[in-house]
Amino acid sequence: MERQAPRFLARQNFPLLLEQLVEHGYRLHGPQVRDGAIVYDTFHSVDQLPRGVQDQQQVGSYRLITSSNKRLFHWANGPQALKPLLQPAREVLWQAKRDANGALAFMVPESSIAKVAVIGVKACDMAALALQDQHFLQGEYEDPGYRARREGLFLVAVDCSYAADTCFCASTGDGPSAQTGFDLVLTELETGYLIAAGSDKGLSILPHLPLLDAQPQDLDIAQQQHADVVAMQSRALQPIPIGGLDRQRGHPQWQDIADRCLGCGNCTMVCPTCFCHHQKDELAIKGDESQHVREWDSCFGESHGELTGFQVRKTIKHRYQQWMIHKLDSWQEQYGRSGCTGCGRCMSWCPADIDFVKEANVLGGGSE
Amino acid sequence: MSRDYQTQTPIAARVVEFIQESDAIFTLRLQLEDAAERARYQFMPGQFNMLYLFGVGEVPISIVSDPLDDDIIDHTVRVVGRVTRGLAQLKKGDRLGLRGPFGHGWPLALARDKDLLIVTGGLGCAPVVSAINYALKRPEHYRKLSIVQGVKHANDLIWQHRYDDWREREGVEVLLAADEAGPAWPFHVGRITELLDHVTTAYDNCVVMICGPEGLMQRAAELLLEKGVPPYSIYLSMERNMQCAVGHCGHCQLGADFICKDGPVFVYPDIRERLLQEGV
Amino acid sequence: MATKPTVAIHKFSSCDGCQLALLNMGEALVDLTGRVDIKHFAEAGVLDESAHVDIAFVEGSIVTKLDTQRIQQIRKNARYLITMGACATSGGIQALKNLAKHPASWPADIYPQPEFIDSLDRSEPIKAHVKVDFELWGCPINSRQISAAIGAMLEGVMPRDDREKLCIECKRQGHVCTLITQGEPCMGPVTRTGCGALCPEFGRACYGCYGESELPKNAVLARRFLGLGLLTDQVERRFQLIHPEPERTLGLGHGGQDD
Amino acid sequence: MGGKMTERRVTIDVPSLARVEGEGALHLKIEQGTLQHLQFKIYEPPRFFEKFLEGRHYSEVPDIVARICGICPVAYQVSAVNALESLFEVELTPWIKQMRRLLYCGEWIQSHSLHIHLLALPDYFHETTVLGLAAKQPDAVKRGFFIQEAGNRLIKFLGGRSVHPIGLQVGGFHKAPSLAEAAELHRYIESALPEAIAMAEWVARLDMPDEQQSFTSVALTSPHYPLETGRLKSDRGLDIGVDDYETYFTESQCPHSTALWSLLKGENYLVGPLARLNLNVNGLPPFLDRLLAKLGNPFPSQNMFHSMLARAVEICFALHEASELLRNYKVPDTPSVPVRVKAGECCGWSEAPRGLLWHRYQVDAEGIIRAAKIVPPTSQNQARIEQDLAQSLQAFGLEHSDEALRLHSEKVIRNYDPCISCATHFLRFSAERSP
Ligand SMILES: Cc1cc2nc3c(=O)[nH]c(=O)nc-3n(C[C@H](O)[C@H](O)[C@H](O)COP(=O)(O)OP(=O)(O)OC[C@H]3O[C@@H](n4cnc5c(N)ncnc54)[C@H](O)[C@@H]3O)c2cc1C
Ligand code: SF4
Ligand code: SF4
Ligand code: SF4
Repeated sequence: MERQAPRFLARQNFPLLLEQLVEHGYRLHGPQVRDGAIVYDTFHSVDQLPRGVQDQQQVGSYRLITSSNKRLFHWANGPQALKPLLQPAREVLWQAKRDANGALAFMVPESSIAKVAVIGVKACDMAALALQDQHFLQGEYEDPGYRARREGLFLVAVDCSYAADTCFCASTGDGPSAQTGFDLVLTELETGYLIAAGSDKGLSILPHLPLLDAQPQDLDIAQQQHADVVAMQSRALQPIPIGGLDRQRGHPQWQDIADRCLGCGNCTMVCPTCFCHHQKDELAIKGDESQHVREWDSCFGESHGELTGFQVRKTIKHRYQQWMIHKLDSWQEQYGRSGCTGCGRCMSWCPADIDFVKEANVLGGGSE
Repeated sequence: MSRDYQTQTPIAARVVEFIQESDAIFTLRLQLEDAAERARYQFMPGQFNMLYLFGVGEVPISIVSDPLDDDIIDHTVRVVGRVTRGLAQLKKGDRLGLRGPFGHGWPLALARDKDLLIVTGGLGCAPVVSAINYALKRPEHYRKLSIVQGVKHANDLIWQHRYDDWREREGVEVLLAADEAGPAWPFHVGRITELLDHVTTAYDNCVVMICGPEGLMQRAAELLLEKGVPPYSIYLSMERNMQCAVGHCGHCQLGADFICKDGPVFVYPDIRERLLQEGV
Repeated sequence: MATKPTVAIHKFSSCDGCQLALLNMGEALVDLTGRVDIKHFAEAGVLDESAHVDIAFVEGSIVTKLDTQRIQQIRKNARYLITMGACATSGGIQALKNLAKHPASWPADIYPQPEFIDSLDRSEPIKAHVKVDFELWGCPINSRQISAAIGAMLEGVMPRDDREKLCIECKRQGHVCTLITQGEPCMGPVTRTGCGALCPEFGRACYGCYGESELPKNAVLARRFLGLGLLTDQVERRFQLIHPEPERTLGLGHGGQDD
Repeated sequence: MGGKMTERRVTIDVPSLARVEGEGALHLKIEQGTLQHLQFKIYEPPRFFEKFLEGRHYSEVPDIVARICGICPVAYQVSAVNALESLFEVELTPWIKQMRRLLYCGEWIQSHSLHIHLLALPDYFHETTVLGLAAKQPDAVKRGFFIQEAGNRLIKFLGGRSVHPIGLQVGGFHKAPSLAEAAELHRYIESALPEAIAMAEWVARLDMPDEQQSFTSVALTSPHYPLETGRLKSDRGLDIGVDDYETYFTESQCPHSTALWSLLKGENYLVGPLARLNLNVNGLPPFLDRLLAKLGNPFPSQNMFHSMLARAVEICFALHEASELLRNYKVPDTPSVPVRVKAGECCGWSEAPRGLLWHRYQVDAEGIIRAAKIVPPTSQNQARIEQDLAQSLQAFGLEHSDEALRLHSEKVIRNYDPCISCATHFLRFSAERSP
């Protein structure tokens, strides 16, 4: 469903939206300030949202500042948003039991659909969600756990009114305003919110809210806000044709990056589209049952490319190539578009302060 | 949309026979414990299962039995690490977990009424054994079967009796080579690719199935191209680290392909660039 | 019933903290003894130092002449030998004495009669003396690690050796990075996983108690620490604490270039 | 008595050794039915912690000193930060002080129940290990594990793990746990307290030798039972602050031990739970007064075998204290206060599970440690242990078999819980007899 024409929700009535969602059986999940960053977690009251908080991000650095601004969403993003909710960092896939005669039984943990309303999903993360959906739901095989979690979601997107130094969603075409996939979308203004539905689920909430007609000047401000955030973005990822990076494997820049890279995997861990995971067993000490666990993995780790007696990617250079070439190049063949949605997390959360966009632009043959 | 009935969670299987093929190679003959699962289970040569050793982990292992065999599923395994070492300790009657089959197998239908050339290197390459068995059972489908196998040391050759047995069959030729061998070695000494000069396959009307180290596969494929084998008649079986086998975990990516679901068997031109490419 | 595999726990120079991974297990300890036969575990009161066992776990580092003889015997008597903790795997915190210019004089600095003290000049890991089949890293190791190791051995396989970098677990746990948000000199990018990313969970930088990860880019991290405003000797101390190893410091050794 | 002793005043320029109370051996010589020679030997090799501390930044001290002992790392950390915070004149917030106490409660509970159940109790049931005991007294052992886990959880709450916890720093803590974590922990502690009381009553009923000895008890005292601070007193009139320790206590070395001996004005003395309870029996909460009254309160006691009951009582105390501290737990604005470095010398102490643990540091203007001295409980008890052994064995009767003498000696030594490795059943016992 397309983004509908917006109506207006006054700032003081915002809590009613949360109430309605709770009324409809959703648990609230949204941005909060914790340990110096904006993190998404369960919350109960509007007071827990990051009012007047802004993130100052640079390559290798993230700081929050506070102001008297009343806005709740006047920030860009934090280290994670939707990914941990849909693709938990750790999950028991199944459990094996062995009885005294050695017979095995396999049990899958009950995957009940939990109704969760996520408040304040940014455009880059909406776009990333669409990619994760493609990967886990729309391929040859479907991930049942992902499916269950996905079904229960109610997504309240919010257009960005601020971009951090690391943001470049305008250049990937994914933001700063959310396009599709949400149930409701908000545009935060000084006095309140423009609110529009993007699904039937979203539509069904609106009648319960004291909405006003959106004024033309509000729409103008919203448009201006969008334009301002686009202008605020100082970085742009140049488009890379299919094969454009793959053919560059011999480029000296890879080695240059590798000499600065820690190979710590943080970029892949914070990336909202990275999907790699491994599986392992955790055997109970009694030896009668074992949990088969799946955990996020990173192509920067040695076990990712390990074959017995042979390591496919021995060096950081090769691991970095795997990450960037997959993300920006092979991804296009796999999913019809690049795997990057411009959130900038891989740069902010890089302990080695590597500028992904700059490096990609150099390697892609464009300007920095 | 889910493709196979048993993809994410294993089902229990029982070891009905354990055959020690050589010091480090053994065959597990498995039967699914549940009769309904047995009836449903179908596979094609070249496909693989994820075998689960209780409390230890899963590994991808090719199926080497014939799809028309009774309900016994055979896996020939080489001991190389944790899980395979554990599997090697199984005995008749022991249980393990199995999920599968996964991947696209050998193009045996495509090879119908043509010559079949099988090239393998290394220590007895399990994935092609299924194709050999398949063809031997259906001699009327294939004009000729040539098996070319190379090993490093003469002692690495296992299943000597099987080769002898195959060689006896009508329409089958077997050529063996060892890089290093003693005087008692009756076959070729040297590279496996040298044997390709001696095969009697109709190069222009054959299907080639190759399995082994990437270097060997590349050399063999290039040589065969020179000999006039059409590029789209050459198939290879690839390996990468594998965790989920359903294209989700990201480990087995080879460029834009996921070996578990887009392979493990690939047609040569599709992955020609990837062979021996460093870090891919 | 088949005989249970036999196990011994031996101690060398250490704080005893790693053995607590067993003694703090609670009832799981009783469960464990349902599956293995503990032949020697002094802390728990089982004594037979010279028993022949399937698995010998060794805590502590080699610091005396007597130790060098004991460890040989333990190795001879064990089918598998597994080290537990930093002391045993890398020499541990007492290997700080390996960095000293004149460790030989230390006993005299402390004891009025140093001649009574049997002390080698170095604190050495077990692997410097005998073959080690598997290492459990950490100072201290935790119960998860040891039960996973025993569990695997009971299934007839070696334990999983996870040398992954701590950052990966830190992110799985959803901790906010101390280096990025506070400019703290976190050792996570070169430290081996296993603790569950405890320090970042507590908002502090990892100080490396689990030892070195795979492919550790020490020099790159050291450079980054300098960039955060640390002085050279501060950086050096960060790298030389629980697993002191002089070669690790400041890119003088390996880890600087990608290789 | 032991070998030749070399008397020495230790000064800060010749720092003494930080050592783990370690592996022990016992040597007895009995001639014509009398004890001629008795040696309680600690041969744990030295680990030189005081040397490692030299040149380290003060902020690293808690992580380093923890590694001296895996069983009482909190005690080492707290004594160290007490010293450094006094030098830097840090004003701790009430929350920090409370949490230090809470953390310390955890260590007492963990260490004491480990000692009671895994180390001491098997003796009383003619078992060599807790595993054997578990077969005879499954409920008691289960209860012991449950209580021990309460201690582990308390330490994990503030320190992430129970061995070498990582939460403490000079100036406070690295993080304040959440309300939800506190509430969950509080529930566990509440459920453990009645179990501990039952355990104490059970311990009180065990058959203990009735053996009175004369010794001096030395412990911190404070109006609220001493854990992490107090004045040092003895039952013979000592009453000093932390800086005066070395005026009264000296350390010396004897050839058969790698642990230094500590003496109070040349005499041996007792530290640890019994000494603590002897000096602080009036500082217990009312429920423990009632419990002790019911059990025929033996404290103050000169019977070393009352040490196990003293530990049980301290577990009850610590669980109760922890419960009180958690009841009104609030998340503070900040878990630590800023620290301003000052050069100088400082001392700090606290009551480790096994007794007084005293530290001294010399710090320069950059906050770098220039010298350190640490006196752990075991060096303080070592002379007392030898004296006790001599007396106890005479009282027990030297005519007993080697085996019986060994068992009795071990029981005596274990009363001091000198350290996990020598408190357990592996004394190398050798008795030489001549007719
Ligand atoms: C499609 C396919 C079919 C295969 N068929 C067979 C066969 O029929 N017979 C046979 O003996 N071997 C086969 N292999 C190889 C076999 O999977 C590995 O030898 C096995 O995974 C090694 O596991 P390990 O635990 O013993 O070794 P370790 O070295 O301890 O490996 C640890 C983990 O790494 C991964 N890993 C290591 N090597 C490989 C590998 N080559 N491929 C995928 N993952 C790996 C696994 O997750 C494994 O559990 C096949 C591999 C693939 C990809
Ligand atoms: S590794 Fe650490 S915890 Fe383990 S014994 Fe050594 S000092 Fe203690
Ligand atoms: S806090 Fe440390 S371990 Fe965690 S991501 Fe940052 S650098 Fe890595
Ligand atoms: S975060 Fe680092 S220092 Fe802290 S416990 Fe883990 S490995 Fe040890």
